[in-house]
Amino acid sequence: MEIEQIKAIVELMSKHNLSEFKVEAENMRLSLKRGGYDIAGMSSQIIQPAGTASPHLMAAAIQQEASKIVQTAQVLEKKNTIDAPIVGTFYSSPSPDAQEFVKVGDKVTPNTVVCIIEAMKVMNEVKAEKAGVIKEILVKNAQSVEYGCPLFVIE
Amino acid sequence: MEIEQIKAIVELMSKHNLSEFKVEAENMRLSLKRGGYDIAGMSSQIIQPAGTASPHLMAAAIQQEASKIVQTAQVLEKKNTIDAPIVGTFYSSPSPDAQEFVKVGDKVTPNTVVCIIEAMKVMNEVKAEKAGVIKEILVKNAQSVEYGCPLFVIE
Amino acid sequence: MFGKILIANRGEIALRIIRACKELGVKTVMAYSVADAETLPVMLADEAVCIGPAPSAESYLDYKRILSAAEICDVDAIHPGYGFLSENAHFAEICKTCNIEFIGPSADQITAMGDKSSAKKKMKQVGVPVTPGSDGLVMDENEAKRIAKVIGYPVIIKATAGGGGRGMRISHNNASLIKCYHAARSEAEKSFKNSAVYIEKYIENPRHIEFQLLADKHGNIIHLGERDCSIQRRHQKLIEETPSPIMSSKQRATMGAVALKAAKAVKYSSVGTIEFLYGSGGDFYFMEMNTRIQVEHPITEAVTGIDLIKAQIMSAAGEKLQIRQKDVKFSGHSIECRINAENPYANFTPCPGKVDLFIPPGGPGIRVDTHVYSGYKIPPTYDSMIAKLIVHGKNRQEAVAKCKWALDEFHISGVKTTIPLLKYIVAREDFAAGTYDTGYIERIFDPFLSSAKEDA
Amino acid sequence: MFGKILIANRGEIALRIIRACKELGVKTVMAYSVADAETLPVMLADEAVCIGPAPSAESYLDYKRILSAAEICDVDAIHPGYGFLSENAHFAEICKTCNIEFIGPSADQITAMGDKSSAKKKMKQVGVPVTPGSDGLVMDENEAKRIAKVIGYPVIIKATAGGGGRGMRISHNNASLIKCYHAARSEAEKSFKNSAVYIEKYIENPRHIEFQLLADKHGNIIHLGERDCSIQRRHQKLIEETPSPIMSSKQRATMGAVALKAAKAVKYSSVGTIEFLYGSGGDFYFMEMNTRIQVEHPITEAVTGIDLIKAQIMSAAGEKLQIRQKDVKFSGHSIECRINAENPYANFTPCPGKVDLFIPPGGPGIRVDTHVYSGYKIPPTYDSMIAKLIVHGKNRQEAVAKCKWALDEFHISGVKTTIPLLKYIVAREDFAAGTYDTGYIERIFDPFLSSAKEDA
Repeated sequence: MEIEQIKAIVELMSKHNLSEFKVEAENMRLSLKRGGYDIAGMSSQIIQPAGTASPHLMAAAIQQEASKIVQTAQVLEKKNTIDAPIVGTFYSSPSPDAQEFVKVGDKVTPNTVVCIIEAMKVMNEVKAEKAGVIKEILVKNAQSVEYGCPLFVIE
Repeated sequence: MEIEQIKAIVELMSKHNLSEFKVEAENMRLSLKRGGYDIAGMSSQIIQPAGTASPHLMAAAIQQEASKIVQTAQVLEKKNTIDAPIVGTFYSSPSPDAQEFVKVGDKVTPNTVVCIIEAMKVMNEVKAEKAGVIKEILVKNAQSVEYGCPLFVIE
Repeated sequence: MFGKILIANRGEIALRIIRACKELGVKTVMAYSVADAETLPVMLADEAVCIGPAPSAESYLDYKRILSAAEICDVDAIHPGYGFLSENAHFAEICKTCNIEFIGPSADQITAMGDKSSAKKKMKQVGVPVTPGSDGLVMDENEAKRIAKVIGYPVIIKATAGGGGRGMRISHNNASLIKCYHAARSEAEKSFKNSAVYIEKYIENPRHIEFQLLADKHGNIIHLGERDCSIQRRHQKLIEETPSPIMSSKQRATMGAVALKAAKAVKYSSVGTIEFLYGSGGDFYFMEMNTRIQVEHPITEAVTGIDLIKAQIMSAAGEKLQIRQKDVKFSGHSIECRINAENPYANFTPCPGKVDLFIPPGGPGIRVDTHVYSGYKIPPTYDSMIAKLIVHGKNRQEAVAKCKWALDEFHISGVKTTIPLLKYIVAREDFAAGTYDTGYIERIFDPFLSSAKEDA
Repeated sequence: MFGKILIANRGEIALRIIRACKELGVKTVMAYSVADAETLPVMLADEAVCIGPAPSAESYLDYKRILSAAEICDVDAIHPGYGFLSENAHFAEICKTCNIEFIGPSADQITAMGDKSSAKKKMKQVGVPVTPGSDGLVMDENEAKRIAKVIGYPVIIKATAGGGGRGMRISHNNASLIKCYHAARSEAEKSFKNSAVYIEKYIENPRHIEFQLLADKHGNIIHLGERDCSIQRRHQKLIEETPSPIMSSKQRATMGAVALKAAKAVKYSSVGTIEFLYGSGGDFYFMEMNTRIQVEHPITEAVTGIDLIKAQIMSAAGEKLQIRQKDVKFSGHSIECRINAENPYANFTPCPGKVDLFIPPGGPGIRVDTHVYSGYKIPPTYDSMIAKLIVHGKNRQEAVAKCKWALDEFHISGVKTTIPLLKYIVAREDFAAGTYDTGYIERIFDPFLSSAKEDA
C-alpha cells in the first residue's frame, strides 16, 4: 500500500468523519482510529501481584479497582526505577552486619552496585545501570522479588 | 483494491449513512465504521437467511458478505416499507385468478388491503397501515415470509 | 426418524436440541423472536424463521405463529424445549391435528398430569403415596378449616394451575388460614387466571427428590435414577445433584418403582419427571409430574451416559427404547449449578444487559450449556438463566471440588450473576456433608450476605 | 501429598495442572514470563511469580530462574508440563539436589530414554521390536551407505537429539543418501546443538500408535490403552483418537505388554508414553518414549475415567497406584482436535495477535482445554496451539458426529486457525472409515485447498 493511498484514506476519514479504518492484506495490517485510546497496549508491563486479575481482563471486564490505578501510575513512571533483573531474594547490604549498598540521597553511576539478589544460593550483584540519585527504596531487606519488580526510585 | 474503489465506498457510506462497511477478499480485509452508534440494535429486524451468522457476531468476526450489505441497506430504509405482521405465505391477490391487491404506482391509504398472508390455513388480510404510493413489490406471490419481512416499498 | 424439526424455544435448550439433532442427522429450524435474532441457536440451526416481536405472548407462546412457521418450513415435528408451550396440552393437540409430531407426551398425558389436583387424585387411586390433603379443590373458607383440622397444621395452600411458587401459602394455625386462603386465590387468579386452590399437609424441611423417566410409544418405560433438587430459592432450583447424598440403592429402587407406577397410570410415552417430597423420616409423597425435558437433565446424562434429548426425539419418532431397566448403570456423581443473570445481593433482581466478557471453565469433567458469549446482550424479556455448569466426578467429593474450581474460573462481567452465592454454598461444610433440604437457602442466606460484607 | 507446587509452564497445560491441584488440595505457584502476565493460569493460581522476559531461554527454559522462584515461594515440587524443561534430565537432577521434587521420572530414566539412539539399543536388548537400522550413531558417509545396503531403501536419517521432525531426512537411493545425511546433521546441529544422527529402515505410510503408561515409585506400572496419532502434518499431531480404529483387543494386549516391557527396562516411575510405528501388516516398532505428560492425554482420560495429571502428581508424591491393569476399563470413543493459531491456507504460518471473539462449544461429551478468551492476545513467542477440543461419544460414529458439530460451533475470530482443515478432515469418508496413516494430511491437502476455493 502506497503512502498516497494512506493519505487519501486519512483525508477521506477526516472529511467523512470516520472513526475507524482497518485494512489487512498479505503481510500487512493497518488500523486507524479517531478519538478514544487503547489501554491494552500499556498493560503488559504492569507488575502483577500474585493471583489477582490481569489489567487486560480487568479492562475488558470494566471492573478496575483503585489499587490497580496506582500500579498503572507506577508503570508510567517506570523509566525512573531500577528493576529486579532476576527473581530471587533482595538484600540491601553484602552481609547482615554490613552497611547498605545505597541509601536514599546517594548518587549512583551505572556501575554502582545497589543491592544483591540471591537466586539458587548465588548472590547476584545488581548494578544501577543508570546514573542518578536514589530517591526511594521500594523493597525491604530479605524480601522476595520477581523479575521486573521496581527496587529503587532514581532521579 | 484501488484507492478509487475505497473512495467510492466511503462516499457511498456517507451518502447512505452506513455505519459500517466491511469486506473480506482473498488475502485482504477491509473494515470501515462511521460514528458511534450501534448497528446491533437495529440488526434484529434484518431478515435472516437461515443458518448464517448474525450481524452482531459478524461484526466481531469481520466476515461480512456482499449479500449482507444489501440487507443492511434495506434495514436503513425500513421506514419506507410495509412489513409482514406475521409469519406465513404471501399472496398478492385474493385468489389465483384474481387481480393483485396493489400494483406498482398504486396509491394506498392505511386501510388499503395490500396482500394476504396465509398462516395455518387462515387467510390474513394485511393492510398498508400508512398512506403513500407503492414503489416496489419485494416478494413474489406464494413466497414464504417471516415476521418483519419487508413486503412493499412505499413513498 | 424425522427429516426436519422446528425448535419452538430459545437460549441454551434450543442449542442443546440443535446439537442432539446434528448427531441424529435431523435438520433444524429455529423459530425465534426479534429479541433473539443475534443468538447462537439462530445461527447454528439449518434454518431460522422470525415469528414475532420480543414478548413471549406474540412469539414463543403464540402457537399460531409457531405452527405457521412449521408449515412454511415443512417440518415433521416440533420440539418445545422446557417452559413456553412444552406442557400445553392444547398445543400438543393442534400439532397432532396439523399432522406435525409434538416431541413430548400426548395431549391426554399432559392433561392428566397438568392439573395438579386431579393428578394427585389419580395417583392416590393407583397407590402412589400423596401428601394428605383435600380431595380436589377447596371451594370456601369453611371447607379449608375443616380439612386443616383433619390433616393437622402446618398446611399448604396451592393453586391448582400453579408453578414456581406463585399462588402458594403456608399456614400454621386457624388464625392465619383464612388470610392465606384468600391470598393464594388472588395470586393464583392474577398469575394463572385461575383462582382454584387445594390444601395439603405441609411437610417441613423436606428434600425435593425427582425421578427421571424415559418411555417410548410401545409401552416400555424405565427410570434413570433420582435428582436431588432441594437447593431452591422460592421454589426455583439453584443446584441439583445425582445421586442424592441421602439415597440408598434400596430406597432408589423403591422410589423408582413408584415413579414408574405413577407414569404408567397415564400410559406415559416420552421423557418426564416425577417429583417427590422426601420427609426427614424417609417418607415420600408424589408432588407433581413434569411432562417435558427439564433444565437439570444433564446431570442424569452424566451419570447414566444416556443422551436424554436424543432419546426424547427418538421416542417421539416412534423408535423403541434400546435400553432396559437392568442395563441402566450409574457412574460417578454429577452436580449442576444454575447461573442466572440476577443479583443475589439485591433480592435476586434480574440483570439483563450486555455481557462484556464471558469465560466458561473447561477441563476434565466440566460441561457448560450456554448460549451466551462475550458481547451477548441478555434481553430483559425472558428467563434469567444464562448458563448451566455441570460437573461429573468419580464421587461426590470430587464433584464438589470440581464445582469449586469451575465456579472460581467462571468469569462473567457486565452483569451480576448467581455465581457468588453458588460459590458460597459449594464451599460450605453442610453442603459437603450433603445435609440440606428445601429450607437450606433461606437459612444460609443471611450468613451469605454477611460474608460478602466481610469480603468487601 | 505436596503442600505447594510450582508450575514451570504456560497456556492450557498450566491451567490443566492448576485444575488438578485444586482437586488435590495442593497450592499452586505460576512461574511466568512478562508475555504471559495477562493469562488465565497466572490469575487462577494461588500465587504467581514473574521469572523473566518473553523469550523462553530467559524464562521457561532458564532453570536457574525457575528454581529461584521455587525457592522464594517455598514449594515442594515443580510440574514442568510438556515441552520446555519437561524432558530435561539436567533440570530433574538439579531439582533433586535442591530437594524439590520434579513431577516426572528421575533424571536417570529421562537420560535412558532421552537419547533416541541409545534408547533403541536398550529396547533391542530387552526384546522390544525396533526398526532395523544402525546400532547407534552413524559417524560418516561410508557407514551410512553400508547400513543402507544392509537394511534396504527407503531409509530415514534421524537426529539423536531430535523431535518434531527436525534433523530428519528420508532417502530412497544411494544418490540422495549422502545429501540427506549431511542435511540432517546440519539441521540437527542448528536445532539441538548436536549433529549426531542414526539411520533406520523407513516404514512407508505407517500409523502412529502410542501407549499411555502410568507408574508409581514402588514398581507398579499399567498401560491405559493406545492413542492413534497418525493424523500429523510434518510430525506435528493434529487429530488423535482412542481407541485406534484398527486396533483389536488382542493386538492392544500384545502391544500394551510390549510397552510395559519397554518402560520396565528403565524402571519407569511416572506417566509416560511409548510411541510405535505400526506397519500396514500389523507389524510394530518402538519409535521413542516420551517421559512426560502429552498434549493428547485427555482422550485417554475420557475413555478410562482416570485423571492423568492427578495420577502423575500423586505418583511423584510417592503414592502407590490405586488401580491394577485388570481394573482398567475402556468406555466409548474419544477424539482430540488441536486448534492452532496457524493459517492452513498459507503454509500454516503462525497467526499471533488478538482473538476478537472466542466461543468454545459446549454440551454433552464436549471438553475444551484452553487458556484463550475473547480479547486474549496470542504472543508470537510460543507454541501456536490455542485450544484442544476433546469429544467423548458412545462409539466412534458418535464421537465423529460430535467433532463435526463442535467444530462448526467453535467460533474464533481475529486470528486464522486450523479449524477449517479439521472440519474438512472430520467430514471426509476416509476419516469416518478410519483409513488413514501418517501420510494422510499430505495426501488430502491439495483437495482441501481446492475445496476452500470452491467454497469461496
